[in-house]
Amino acid sequence: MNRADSFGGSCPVPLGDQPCIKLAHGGGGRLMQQLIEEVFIAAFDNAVLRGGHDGAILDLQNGRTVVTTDSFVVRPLFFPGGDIGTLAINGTVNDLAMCGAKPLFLTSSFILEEGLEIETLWRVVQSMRKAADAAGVLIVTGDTKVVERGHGDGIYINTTGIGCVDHSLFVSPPRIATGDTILVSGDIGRHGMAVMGTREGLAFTTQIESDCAPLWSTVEALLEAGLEIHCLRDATRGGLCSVLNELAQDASLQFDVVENDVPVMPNVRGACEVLGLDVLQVACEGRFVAILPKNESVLALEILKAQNEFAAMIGHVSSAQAGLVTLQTPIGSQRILDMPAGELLPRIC
Amino acid sequence: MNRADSFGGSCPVPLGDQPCIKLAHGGGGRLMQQLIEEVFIAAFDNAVLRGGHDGAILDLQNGRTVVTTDSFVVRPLFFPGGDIGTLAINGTVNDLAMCGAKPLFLTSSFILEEGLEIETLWRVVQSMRKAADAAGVLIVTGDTKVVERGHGDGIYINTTGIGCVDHSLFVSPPRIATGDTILVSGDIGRHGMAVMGTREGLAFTTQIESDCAPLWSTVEALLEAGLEIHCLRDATRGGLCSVLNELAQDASLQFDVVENDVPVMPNVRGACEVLGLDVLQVACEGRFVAILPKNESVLALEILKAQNEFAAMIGHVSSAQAGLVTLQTPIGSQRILDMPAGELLPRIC
Amino acid sequence: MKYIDEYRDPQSTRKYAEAIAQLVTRPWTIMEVCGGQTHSIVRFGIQDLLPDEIELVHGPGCPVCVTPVDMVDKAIEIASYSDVIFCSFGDMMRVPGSKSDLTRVRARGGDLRAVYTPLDAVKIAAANPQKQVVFFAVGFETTAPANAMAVYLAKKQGLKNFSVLVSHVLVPPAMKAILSSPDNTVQGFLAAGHVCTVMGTHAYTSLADTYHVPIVVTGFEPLDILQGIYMCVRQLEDGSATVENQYERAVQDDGNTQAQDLIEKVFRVIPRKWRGIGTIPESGWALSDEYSSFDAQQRFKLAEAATEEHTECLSGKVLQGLKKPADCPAFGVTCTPENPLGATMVSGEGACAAYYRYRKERVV
Amino acid sequence: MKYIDEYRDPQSTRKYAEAIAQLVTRPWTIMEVCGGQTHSIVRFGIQDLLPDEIELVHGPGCPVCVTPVDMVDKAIEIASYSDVIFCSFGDMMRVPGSKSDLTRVRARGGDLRAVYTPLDAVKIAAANPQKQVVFFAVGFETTAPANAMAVYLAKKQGLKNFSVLVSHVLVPPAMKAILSSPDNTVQGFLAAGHVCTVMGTHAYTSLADTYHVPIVVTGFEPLDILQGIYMCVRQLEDGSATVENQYERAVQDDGNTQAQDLIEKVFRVIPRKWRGIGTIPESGWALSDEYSSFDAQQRFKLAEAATEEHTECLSGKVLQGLKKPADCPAFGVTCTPENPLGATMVSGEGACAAYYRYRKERVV
Amino acid sequence: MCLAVPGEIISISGEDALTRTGQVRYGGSVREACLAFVPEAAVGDYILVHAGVAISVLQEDAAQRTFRALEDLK
Amino acid sequence: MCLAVPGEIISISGEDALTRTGQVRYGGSVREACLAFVPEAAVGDYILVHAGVAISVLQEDAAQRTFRALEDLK
Ligand code: SF4
Ligand code: SF4
Ligand SMILES: [Mg+2]
Ligand SMILES: [Mg+2]
Ligand SMILES: [Mg+2]
Ligand SMILES: [Mg+2]
Ligand SMILES: [Mg+2]
Ligand SMILES: [Mg+2]
Ligand SMILES: [Mg+2]
Ligand SMILES: [Mg+2]
Ligand SMILES: [Mg+2]
Ligand SMILES: [Mg+2]
Repeated sequence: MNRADSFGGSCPVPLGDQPCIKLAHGGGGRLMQQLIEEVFIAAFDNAVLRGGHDGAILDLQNGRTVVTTDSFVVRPLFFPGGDIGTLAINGTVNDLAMCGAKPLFLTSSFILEEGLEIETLWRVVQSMRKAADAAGVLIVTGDTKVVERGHGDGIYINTTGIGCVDHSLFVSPPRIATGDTILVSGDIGRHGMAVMGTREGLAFTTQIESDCAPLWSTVEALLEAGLEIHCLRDATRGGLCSVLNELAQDASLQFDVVENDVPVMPNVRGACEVLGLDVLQVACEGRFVAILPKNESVLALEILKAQNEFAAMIGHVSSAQAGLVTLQTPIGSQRILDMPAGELLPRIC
Repeated sequence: MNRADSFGGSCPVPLGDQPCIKLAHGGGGRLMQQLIEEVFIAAFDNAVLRGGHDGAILDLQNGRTVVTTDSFVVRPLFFPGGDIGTLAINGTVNDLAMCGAKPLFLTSSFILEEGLEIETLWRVVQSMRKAADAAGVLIVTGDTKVVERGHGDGIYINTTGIGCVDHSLFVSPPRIATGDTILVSGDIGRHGMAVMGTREGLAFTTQIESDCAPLWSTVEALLEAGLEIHCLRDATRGGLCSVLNELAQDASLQFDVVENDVPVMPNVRGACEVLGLDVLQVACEGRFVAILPKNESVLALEILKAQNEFAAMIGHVSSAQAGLVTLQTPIGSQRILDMPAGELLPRIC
Repeated sequence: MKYIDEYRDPQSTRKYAEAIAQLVTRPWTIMEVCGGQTHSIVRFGIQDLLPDEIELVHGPGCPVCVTPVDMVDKAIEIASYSDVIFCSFGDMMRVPGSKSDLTRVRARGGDLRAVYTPLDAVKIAAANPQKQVVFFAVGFETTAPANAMAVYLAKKQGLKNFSVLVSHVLVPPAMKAILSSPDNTVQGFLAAGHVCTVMGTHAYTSLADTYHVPIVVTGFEPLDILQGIYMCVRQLEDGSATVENQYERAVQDDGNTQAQDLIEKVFRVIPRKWRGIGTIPESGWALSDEYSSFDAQQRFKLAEAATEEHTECLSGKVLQGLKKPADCPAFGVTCTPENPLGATMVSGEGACAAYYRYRKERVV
Repeated sequence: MKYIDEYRDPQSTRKYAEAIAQLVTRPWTIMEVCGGQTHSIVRFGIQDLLPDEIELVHGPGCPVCVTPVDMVDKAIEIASYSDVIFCSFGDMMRVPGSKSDLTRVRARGGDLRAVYTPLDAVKIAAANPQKQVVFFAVGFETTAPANAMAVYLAKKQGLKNFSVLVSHVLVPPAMKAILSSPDNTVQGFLAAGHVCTVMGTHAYTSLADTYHVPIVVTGFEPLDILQGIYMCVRQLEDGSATVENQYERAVQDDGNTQAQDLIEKVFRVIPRKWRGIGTIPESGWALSDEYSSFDAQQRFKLAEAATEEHTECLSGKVLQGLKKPADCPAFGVTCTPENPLGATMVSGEGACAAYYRYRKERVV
Repeated sequence: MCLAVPGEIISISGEDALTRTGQVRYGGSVREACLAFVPEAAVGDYILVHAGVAISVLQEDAAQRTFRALEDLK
Repeated sequence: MCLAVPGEIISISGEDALTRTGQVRYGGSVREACLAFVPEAAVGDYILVHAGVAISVLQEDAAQRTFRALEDLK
């Protein structure tokens, strides 16, 4: 059903029979996809939004300007390898980079919970400044709201980023072509496991460090090498699994991925086995998928490896079945790699 | 003390002896001003941010592009005359208009609380679409996060707006000059009282409708008339009182305002008397202050009145004491109109 | 608004101001007793209109200002309990106790509610039977009918989860304390109109006689205050010392006898500690025996603690007319409305806050 | 990772697959009892490697799938109480009861916690003495040592605020029920390796004899499962029917006797209802008399209610090997992992969910 | 202290003397007030309300005296 | 059902048989497990852990049999 037809009518109770928003609606999986398609896109419907990429390429007077937005709500605020401040900068910088845009300016907007210690805010803000400097962006305007105790979680941050495309490539899903190689920029799953490891009842004695990092310099290196990049996408909520499914759908092509080629650190792998989690569904915050012509993939991998030695080619694009992602298992068989369902719950029994 | 000097050091416990964020830090008054100056501006320090206006004028390749951001956290979500959705669009559209920029694009980012009814979200999103259409802006990209129950308040929305300045005026506080006339675009205080009137224990039998409205068309009319607008600012949190103080400070000039000339509806006035509130401190969401040369003020008022019959000239700019706002009282005496302290609490005894 | 707008008319107020100027022959010090009057004086810049000879000093008539620190500490303790909904008039929420204030309790998770009337606190109690609902019943005589009614209704409705933390004070004993001080400089009083609306004017006759001081029962609008000052100056210049009623439209000599009946049922007179001033005999109300089961102090078994007041703060002296806010070295420096040291800097009717917000010394 | 990686080696697995193909002469239907085995089969695409003659059917060995609707409803009721912290294994939280599920209780404000071990629920109880902490003690024999230990420790620590909602089931009676069904098609079993780790293999001897069915105690890695199938097919082709142990590295014939001792102390055998299947005699554990004070059903005085199961859902038949998920008309249409109708669509080890996530029918 | 605001009674309900309430208009806004202590108050009267409770009925004629006194000043 | 994962014991603490616990390494991550039911387990042993509780000590020699059987297949 085309929800755009029903303006002004009552809500057609979308999303199955679930009258309530649940955590799964924000988990990067199918429920979230449904929510976005059936509510937000249906209501806001316009050509730029329908472009479907993480950021919007705007037709301003001259050149191509890119804008992207994200709110950050991580618990806890500080985790091994980063905090909500680093995340808020890198997350938006990375969304710009994924559009092939050089990050220029950020806005930052805070929702603070009454009772938050200013010392805590200060530490977060310092992290933001450091991350912004490292990424070469300016935070150019902002906003602050305070909500009553029990209606926030210390700090929520929205950052909106503006960047520019100063090359002639269109880096976006429709450019993906049969025969392309799929690369990943480093080992996956560290951010999600770093955060999960801070939770009561799910903690390990050893710590996993988040992979949170800015990606523009890596993308810039790819661009400067003159590579014909077809598409880039950072693997955040929903992990590599979600990104591959989204891109295969948007490109209307099949992706074939080899599980054993996906780089995973031993500590992440062990923790995932113990908690019964599929590492392909675990969030990263500093890793991306790059898709480009096969004949350029060796050079691309070389450039990626210069930044992260664990970067790897993990699969290729075919035209067999639009939107399908297959996984070659460690024992050599093939299966479907489906979109994750929603909230990542430890599977124990 | 210049906070920018102390990067990396511990938080110097700013803002008096208050180690906790309190509601007053978001109340549009001095505490919020301190928070912004001593924490955010100190940390993010750069020339564009230091411009100090609500939106940032960016030096993009060509022309002047304006970006502004705001998060919306109103309780309740629906109030007489609007909802969080209308507010989220109009608020950001208005911040662009206040920079003299034609609003073009918005981003929207949602923080949803687990347990929110999708029907509710649907209604809000519909309001946003309607308001965006009315303001002639496109929502071009977005984001959704879901937080656990007890860590949100149904819906929080961030909108970030991008607009363009297609005239040669610089509409900003430094342009304000001695002798300028201060106008207000309509009756004040309705939004704040509309929201307060929904609270248990503070409700009236009669309802006050919020003044929530987009302001670009009014600003456009002023620009098209060729008026030499010096400054515009919408009166939101902290009300007219806050805006006048901010602008007088930023312009380093004295503002002299006549209390009896400030338009207030009888229902707003009555409710303020009963609750002991100063209507000059009560929030609006569709009213602005315009400051321009005296010889253009009659024409400007005419244009404002065509949109809202209660628009009025309320004072003028002088050079007596930088940053001071004085109020001529109803009995003809003069007093200081100071910045509000923070949270607006009903004063009963 | 009728009974408001006509009392803010610039011509009328100027006429009274001119009449006062014509009348006055030498300096007079007059205290407006009530914080609401202080608020009007500064909000409307009334001092500006008066001849230099008239000095207005601001009295102890703001319940927010005179509630003692230990009572605020008790409120903070009760409000911190997890099963309590603590209701209060809005401006009581920012008054500093010895270590904290009620808004900080809220920031740490306490359930605090600003209400317009204690009757709403009773409604909240009825709607939340699993919670203890406590109302912070501060106030002068004016607020006593509302607070008495709240307790009366709670008893009538059989509410077991409602109680009040009472810190009620009485005006005439405080005026007596000021007049009997060896340092007293006050020569005439504008008595608190709304207090008299409830209790009448008789209590002031013996004060006027004993201390030979004119007392004019006065309203709250600019015209009321100017007329009150005029009447007071006329007596001072004449050398007379009687009780006059400027606020006839609202105040009967007997006061509101229906209200007095319920007050007598619900409350009993006790000695009361005033913030910054100390204990004054027979200057407060507590719950009568019949209603003592609604006493939050008993219900929560609060211990009495001797709490120290901020030594730097001169608010006690300000409240007695012995000092002006600007005499305080902390005023506007370490003590501001955002970060008040004393209660007089908190309430919109507190002398220090009123002076700070509308301070004329900065106006050229 | 040792004991994992070598059992996922492609050469070794292919060798076993080829050996099976060489061995098999006619069609055989083999049930892997345990949901964990089902998970491995679909996750590693094992069916792909097998000859067409071998049909694997998925057994009832997933506690998430077999916990009856009325027990889920009880969990939902307890979790809804405002003074309760309800702890559960993560995947139990999405199992549909008759009207709701535990994640919806959380969305309405319930305090739900996903824990990795019941021992953490005991820690949560010790840390929250003002709350009732309840653990949803579901599971087969494998989970019984952990659940028994939780209750044992809670008693030892004198915790008055900890209890367990027990829905423990036993594998051998379920296998017996499948074998004694007139519709049974299962010719050989891969018995659940981890269950046998705890309880040993003796219980299966009489089943193998009585029903003349080969039973191979099998592990969970691809190589384990292929070897288990190989051993099972060898028996089937030979016409023999004994209990064999593929999972020797983890399973002793006597099982873990220390664990059995504590289980015997804490639990007693009872008849138990299985979701979609019905009541099976002597197929479950409840708390023994000595530990009955830790029973959440008693502590919260829950009434027994006859709840209806979803009629459309074939999960009961799927669990008995009588149907495959794809036979269900709801599969992938109205029933998906995001919106499951039956428990077999919820758990990662539930046959329907496993088929849905890794469904090979869509792979060309 | 004691912010009390004059308002006009526009309706009255409740029989019992101690539970009598009224709708009271202040400028353009209306709110309920307790009328227990002003048994003589009728619709159209102006009352002084403090913390939700009427404490006095305003006397029109007495109010005029302030303005008459003003004329006497000249 | 019954996700049980093999891990290596890297340290042991607690004297009482029923409260014995160990730090167990899985790949590169370490977590505490209850060792009450594997009294024979020592540092360096691999155990199977389910829901935080060790249920079995893995037998190296028995493990080899799977691979020896594999060789016999050829
Ligand atoms: S200015 Fe502050 S410290 Fe000084 S008397 Fe007033 S309240 Fe006390
Ligand atoms: S697909 Fe769904 S409805 Fe059908 S048997 Fe499986 S769980 Fe039941
Ligand atoms: Mg984004
Ligand atoms: Mg992003
Ligand atoms: Mg992204
Ligand atoms: Mg803002
Ligand atoms: Mg919180
Ligand atoms: Mg803004
Ligand atoms: Mg704004
Ligand atoms: Mg603004
Ligand atoms: Mg996003
Ligand atoms: Mg909430």
